Amino acid sequence: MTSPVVARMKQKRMADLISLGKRLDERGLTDYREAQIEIGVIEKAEGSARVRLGKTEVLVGIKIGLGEPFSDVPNQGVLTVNAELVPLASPTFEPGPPGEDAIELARVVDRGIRESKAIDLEKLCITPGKKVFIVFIDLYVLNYDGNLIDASALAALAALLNTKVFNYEVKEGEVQIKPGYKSLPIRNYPIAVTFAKINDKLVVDPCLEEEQVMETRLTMTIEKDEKVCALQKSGKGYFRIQQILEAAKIARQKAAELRKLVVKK
Amino acid sequence: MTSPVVARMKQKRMADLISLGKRLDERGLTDYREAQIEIGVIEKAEGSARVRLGKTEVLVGIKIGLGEPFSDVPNQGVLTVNAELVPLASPTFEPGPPGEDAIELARVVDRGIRESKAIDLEKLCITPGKKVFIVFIDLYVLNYDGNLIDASALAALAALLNTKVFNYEVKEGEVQIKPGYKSLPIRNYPIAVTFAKINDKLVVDPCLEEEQVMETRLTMTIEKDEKVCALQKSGKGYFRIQQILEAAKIARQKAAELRKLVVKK
Amino acid sequence: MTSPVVARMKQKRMADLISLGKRLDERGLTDYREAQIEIGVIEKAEGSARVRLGKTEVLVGIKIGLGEPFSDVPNQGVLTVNAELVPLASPTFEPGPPGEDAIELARVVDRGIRESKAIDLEKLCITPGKKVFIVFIDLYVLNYDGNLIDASALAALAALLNTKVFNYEVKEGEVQIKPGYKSLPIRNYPIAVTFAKINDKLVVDPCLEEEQVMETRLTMTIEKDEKVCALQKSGKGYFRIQQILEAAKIARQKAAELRKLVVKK
Amino acid sequence: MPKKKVKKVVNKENIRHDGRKLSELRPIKLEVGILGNADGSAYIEQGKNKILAGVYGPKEVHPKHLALPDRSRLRCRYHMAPFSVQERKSPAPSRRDIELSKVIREAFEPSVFTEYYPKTSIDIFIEVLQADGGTRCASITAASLALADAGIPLRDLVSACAAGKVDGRIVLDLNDKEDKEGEADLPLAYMSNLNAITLLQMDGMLTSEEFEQAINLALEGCNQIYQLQKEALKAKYVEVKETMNEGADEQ
Amino acid sequence: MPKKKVKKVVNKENIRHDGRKLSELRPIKLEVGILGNADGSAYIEQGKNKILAGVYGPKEVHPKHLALPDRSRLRCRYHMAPFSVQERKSPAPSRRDIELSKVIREAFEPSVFTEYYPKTSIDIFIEVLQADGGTRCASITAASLALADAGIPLRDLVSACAAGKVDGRIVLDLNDKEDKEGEADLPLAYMSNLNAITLLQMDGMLTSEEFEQAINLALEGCNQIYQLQKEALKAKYVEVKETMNEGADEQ
Amino acid sequence: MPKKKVKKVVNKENIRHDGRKLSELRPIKLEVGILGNADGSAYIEQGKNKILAGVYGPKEVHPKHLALPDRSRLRCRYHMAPFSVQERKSPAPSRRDIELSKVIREAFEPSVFTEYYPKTSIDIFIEVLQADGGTRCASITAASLALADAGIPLRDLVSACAAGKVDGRIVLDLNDKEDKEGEADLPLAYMSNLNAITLLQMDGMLTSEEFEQAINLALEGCNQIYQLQKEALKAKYVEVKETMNEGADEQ
Repeated sequence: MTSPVVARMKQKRMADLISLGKRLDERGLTDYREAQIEIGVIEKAEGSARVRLGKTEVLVGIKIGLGEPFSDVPNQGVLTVNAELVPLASPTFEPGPPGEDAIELARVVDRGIRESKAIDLEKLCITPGKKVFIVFIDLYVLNYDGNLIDASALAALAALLNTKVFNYEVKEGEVQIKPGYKSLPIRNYPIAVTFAKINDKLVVDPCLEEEQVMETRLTMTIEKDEKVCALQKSGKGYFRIQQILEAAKIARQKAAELRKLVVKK
Repeated sequence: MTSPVVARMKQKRMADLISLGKRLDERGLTDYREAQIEIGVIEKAEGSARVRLGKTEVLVGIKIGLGEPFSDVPNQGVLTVNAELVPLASPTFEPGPPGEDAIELARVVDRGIRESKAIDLEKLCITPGKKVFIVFIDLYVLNYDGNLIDASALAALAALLNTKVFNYEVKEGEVQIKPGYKSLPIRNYPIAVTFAKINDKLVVDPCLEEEQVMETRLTMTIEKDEKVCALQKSGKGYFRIQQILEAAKIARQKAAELRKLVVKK
Repeated sequence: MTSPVVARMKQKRMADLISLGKRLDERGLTDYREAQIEIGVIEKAEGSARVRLGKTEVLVGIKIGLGEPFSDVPNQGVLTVNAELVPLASPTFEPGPPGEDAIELARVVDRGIRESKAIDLEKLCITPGKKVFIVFIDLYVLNYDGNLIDASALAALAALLNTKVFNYEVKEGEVQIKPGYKSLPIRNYPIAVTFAKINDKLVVDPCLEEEQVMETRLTMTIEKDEKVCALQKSGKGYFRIQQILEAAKIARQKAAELRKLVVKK
Repeated sequence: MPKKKVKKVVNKENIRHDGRKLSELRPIKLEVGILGNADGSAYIEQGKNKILAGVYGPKEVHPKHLALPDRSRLRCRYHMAPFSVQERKSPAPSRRDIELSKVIREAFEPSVFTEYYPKTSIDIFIEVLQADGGTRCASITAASLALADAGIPLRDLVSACAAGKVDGRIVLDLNDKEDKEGEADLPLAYMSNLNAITLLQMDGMLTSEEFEQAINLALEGCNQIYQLQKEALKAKYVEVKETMNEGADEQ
Repeated sequence: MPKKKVKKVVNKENIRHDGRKLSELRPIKLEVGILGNADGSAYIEQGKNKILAGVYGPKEVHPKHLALPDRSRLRCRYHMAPFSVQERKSPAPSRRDIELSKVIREAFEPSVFTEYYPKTSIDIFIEVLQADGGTRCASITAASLALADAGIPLRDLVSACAAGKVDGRIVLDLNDKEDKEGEADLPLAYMSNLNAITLLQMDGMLTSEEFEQAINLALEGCNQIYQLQKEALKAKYVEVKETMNEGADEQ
Repeated sequence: MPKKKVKKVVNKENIRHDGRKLSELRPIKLEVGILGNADGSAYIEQGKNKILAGVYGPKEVHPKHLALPDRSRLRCRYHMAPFSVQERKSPAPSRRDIELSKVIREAFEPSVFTEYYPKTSIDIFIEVLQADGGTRCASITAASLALADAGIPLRDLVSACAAGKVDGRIVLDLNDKEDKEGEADLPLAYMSNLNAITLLQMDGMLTSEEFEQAINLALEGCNQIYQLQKEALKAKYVEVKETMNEGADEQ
């Protein structure tokens, strides 16, 4: 643990560097850290993926269950995203029910998948109004070194592409599982791109040290046709409109790069 | 905020005045503060009313839902009363699940409605043992200046009288909503009258300052035929029997006055 | 309340005595305190028993309910054991949801009953996959003077032997209660025997003062044919293998003695 | 749907279904000082009610910010065992439990010299082991003995009893069946020597005359219970004295 | 299964189902200082939305370990009344409520001089009494007035408004029906004098052009609302002045 | 209802359904120091079990009143990922999770020199990413390495392994299928150098002879695992040394 004085000096240096278009770890302002993606790491889950973004590490597991549809969309399967910031991932994470950060993380990832219609939920309906598949996406943060949203969204997409749904038949109103699997019907590939604003400059993929000094943060989720499908400003500061439009341009480009890592791989 | 010394002097003066049959705000001992009642303030609720009693302000909203009856009364609808002391109403209210004061408030209001049989619950049965209407009465305190029970009970009664139940038909065991509404079947009009005991004297409709110095409190709920239908002694002190019988007399009179404000208006 | 110094002296004396094969209350190392068992103490429960083990006092009540079986054992009734360390039993017990000690107590007692197959759960099935009896065993600690597990397990067994299940018939898929009762089908008699390790010696049935100085604890549950059917090491210390094998021998003997107190009595 | 014919709970000769007269209490058994660890304790059986009360304190308050500068903080938990009622009750406190804990605590406030023990707490724990109507009153009757047993200075014992209306008659000390099928239930707690009513609630409907009648009947019940409480304390006191004598003999 | 035919929410003449033009706000009513106890308060009606905001503080923080050494801790609770929506909402906070409480709090952080009040807290309580789409923006608009009413020094008022896409058109200030049936919703909060966007979220899909268009439209909406906020404050201020004059007259 | 015929889990040649011999461990993979933030960490794969353990501490205790004057407070959370088992598990801790957290914590108490760090806490966090029987033992094996990796002084490593009875045979290291269909499962934790059993539980039924046999077999398993643990630590140590050399080279 570094002393507060050293920490403050380092922060000052980081901010100064960013003004000059440089970062402490020698990345450019719009460079991502190295991303490593492993799929199928949890055999017992219907889908899974582990993403490392620098030292940030997120494991996503997907379980398929059976349940009732929501009454306003009786012919659609159910999507539910949950995030856990388990305490081994960071000294600042506490055991217990999800706090506002975990809830925000889950909801931002959820929004990208839902709004881009990434999963064809109508194909997950078994008996309209009665029985549908439930897709449980669990985001499990194993090590926290900044930018959990992008790592989680990437892992969630990789896991979805890797998810199998068991075959079934309906006999006398009861669902019976049959041997074999189908792929989950995926039709879009949303990618989250997060910007931190430091010294009034934007940097992508902030690491923990950058998050600690950033004024504020913006996540843009971009779908396969370059449409924006989710936004989330988070943190205390503010953005100017020019910054947001600039971010949108960069996000499209970064999303395309990241998407290649998981789609058709 | 007044200093503790000033507060104590004021309390002493209030108590002394009451011994003389007077109150700080110039009301008589058995006078209510001005009551203002607005109905239908929440269009999306099936019934609603806002009551102002001096500066105390309570909003009651009523929602009608569908559910199962209790197994011991299979042919009756379900009544449920809930109170929230939301933190904008007072610096002493905390966010979070209802504490003992909110629970007591809800249960005393519930008791008056239930014991006077104000709602004809049998008329709210759709299919005995299977499907009934649920009447959700939510007491929402917006500003706390004493005597929440009377204000809430009054608002609840006003809201009930203003509540509509949607039409329906039962087709193949399923309830289907049809256009149009009926009034909720109301057949009694319980009114809560609360007394504070200060310097061994009874005053009705205590304001916050009076509640802060009162020894104890008694709520009597009186139904349309002047029967007592609920009682609640609350607070640390005690009553003598003579005081209770005296209170019963005053309560009947006050209840009749207040009832005129909401019934046939 | 004794002073810490006196307490420490007493503890030292207790430990020294135990090295000599003696105990403060003059019991031998493998002697139980006097056990008193009363059955049928709660008439409204389907079964009940109160056990006093010295000053430790546990009341067990058994309720029989109706519910659904677990999906992996559709033709078995459900057994559920719950323990409450209510605050009147000890100054160290707090109100609120069960803590780890209460949960461990319930689960150890549960394990003895479940693993010895003491209840013939298949006889508690009404309609396979749909409707079964649920046996609720509630362990209620009334006074805590050490060795809650043995007292609770003994009371649970006594209560089970004393439990009646109402007669019923199934009419059109609905369970209807008929007059009369049957005994709960009990076919094994698990007895828990707990050892404390103090000064590297084993003593059975530790009282509170002994628990406060013990290094660790071991509970062995022995069924009617002298098989071990549950084990639980609890507490900070450790055992040597020789101690565990020695404990197993003593446990068999003690279990037989205790069993006589409840079976065929 | 035809109304089911309700069998009368009170018959024409004013005899109740359990054989009691209108103003007769259920059989009451009181025991004082029966728990090993609590500073004070008492047990009551009133009809089929079986209730334990235990008191801890005065003692340091946890958490500390709850301590009151000028008096002891009285706390109370009314709790029902899961097996105490017909259908198993979840052990989590219900809204009813929370309300009863509050009004019972307030029923004791005027009886305890809390000002003698500033910055402490006195905790009253009530465990209903079996419930058969009127548990809050029986709980108060027992808990007041537990407070006395704990040696806490009291202005008076608190005695509690309900009156109510069943089949048109005003009756004393309703049991569960009478409470459920009757027209009104009015529980009341009372300090007999001080003429002070410290708990008063009511469910049901009563005319002005019935109301007065019910209150008076409940007070009568409280007075009878007060005598039983004093006897129970005396019994314990005598017992203790005897034990002390025995102790003296042994020496 | 045939797709149900959706009736258009916006017609060919670019008139919305409630009669508004594409870039027209719903009717807005603002009132300041309407609660008796809160240090500051405001009420907003925006279409059928009815929302109250109350502010307490700056004041001592409880529990104390939450106090910040160099500034005030801003806290915010966005809460919906159970009867505010079609199906009764449980009063326990949902995940949505928790997220909104967070982003609304963060929308105010840049506007408040929190550094003036170290070690204190400023609590913003928002109660949605009736919800009809766009409640987070309306809540921010009202809560900013409540902060001003509490006398808390602000860099600027925060005004909030959503734009979105419905039936292919970019529209301002979506109501519930438009939000549910539309293609995108983009809520935004803005400090007009400082050109600072303090809240930005989006659901739905927008091309790059639509996105820019929507942001600009939302900003326009914010600017209009900013004027309404200033008028509401002025009205309150005038009212207060008048009351003071009355008070002077009385003297 | 006819009993369903259970296919044997262990065949006549004493070969188990997964090909193992009766006293054979599942394949075990251990890695030390694999998490970036934890003070110590380790990962275990034992059959299909995949478990991470992380240790933080010794560090200041929050809340402070939990600090112990004479030693460090050991805390442990055993937690399963929702996707670690067949049917998704709710992330809220179950009663089983709470019991396991307790006995695992107690299994470490005799191994840690807690008296070296009074008033601190040492927190052990266990995350079961995939479960296939015997997770508590595998968790202990990994967590002991994590404690060592955190540089916390230990009397000995704790190694854990279960033995049990399946199809009438005493077998080592039961997997999920064997645990569910077998007759007994006896997990045990052991400090090999100190001959100290620090965790012992059992489900099922064992005769006196079987019991002794099972304990001895479990101890044998622990001894094998102990060797693997030492190798894993050595691998890490060597790796660290190599990294340091590299670092020296770079300089």
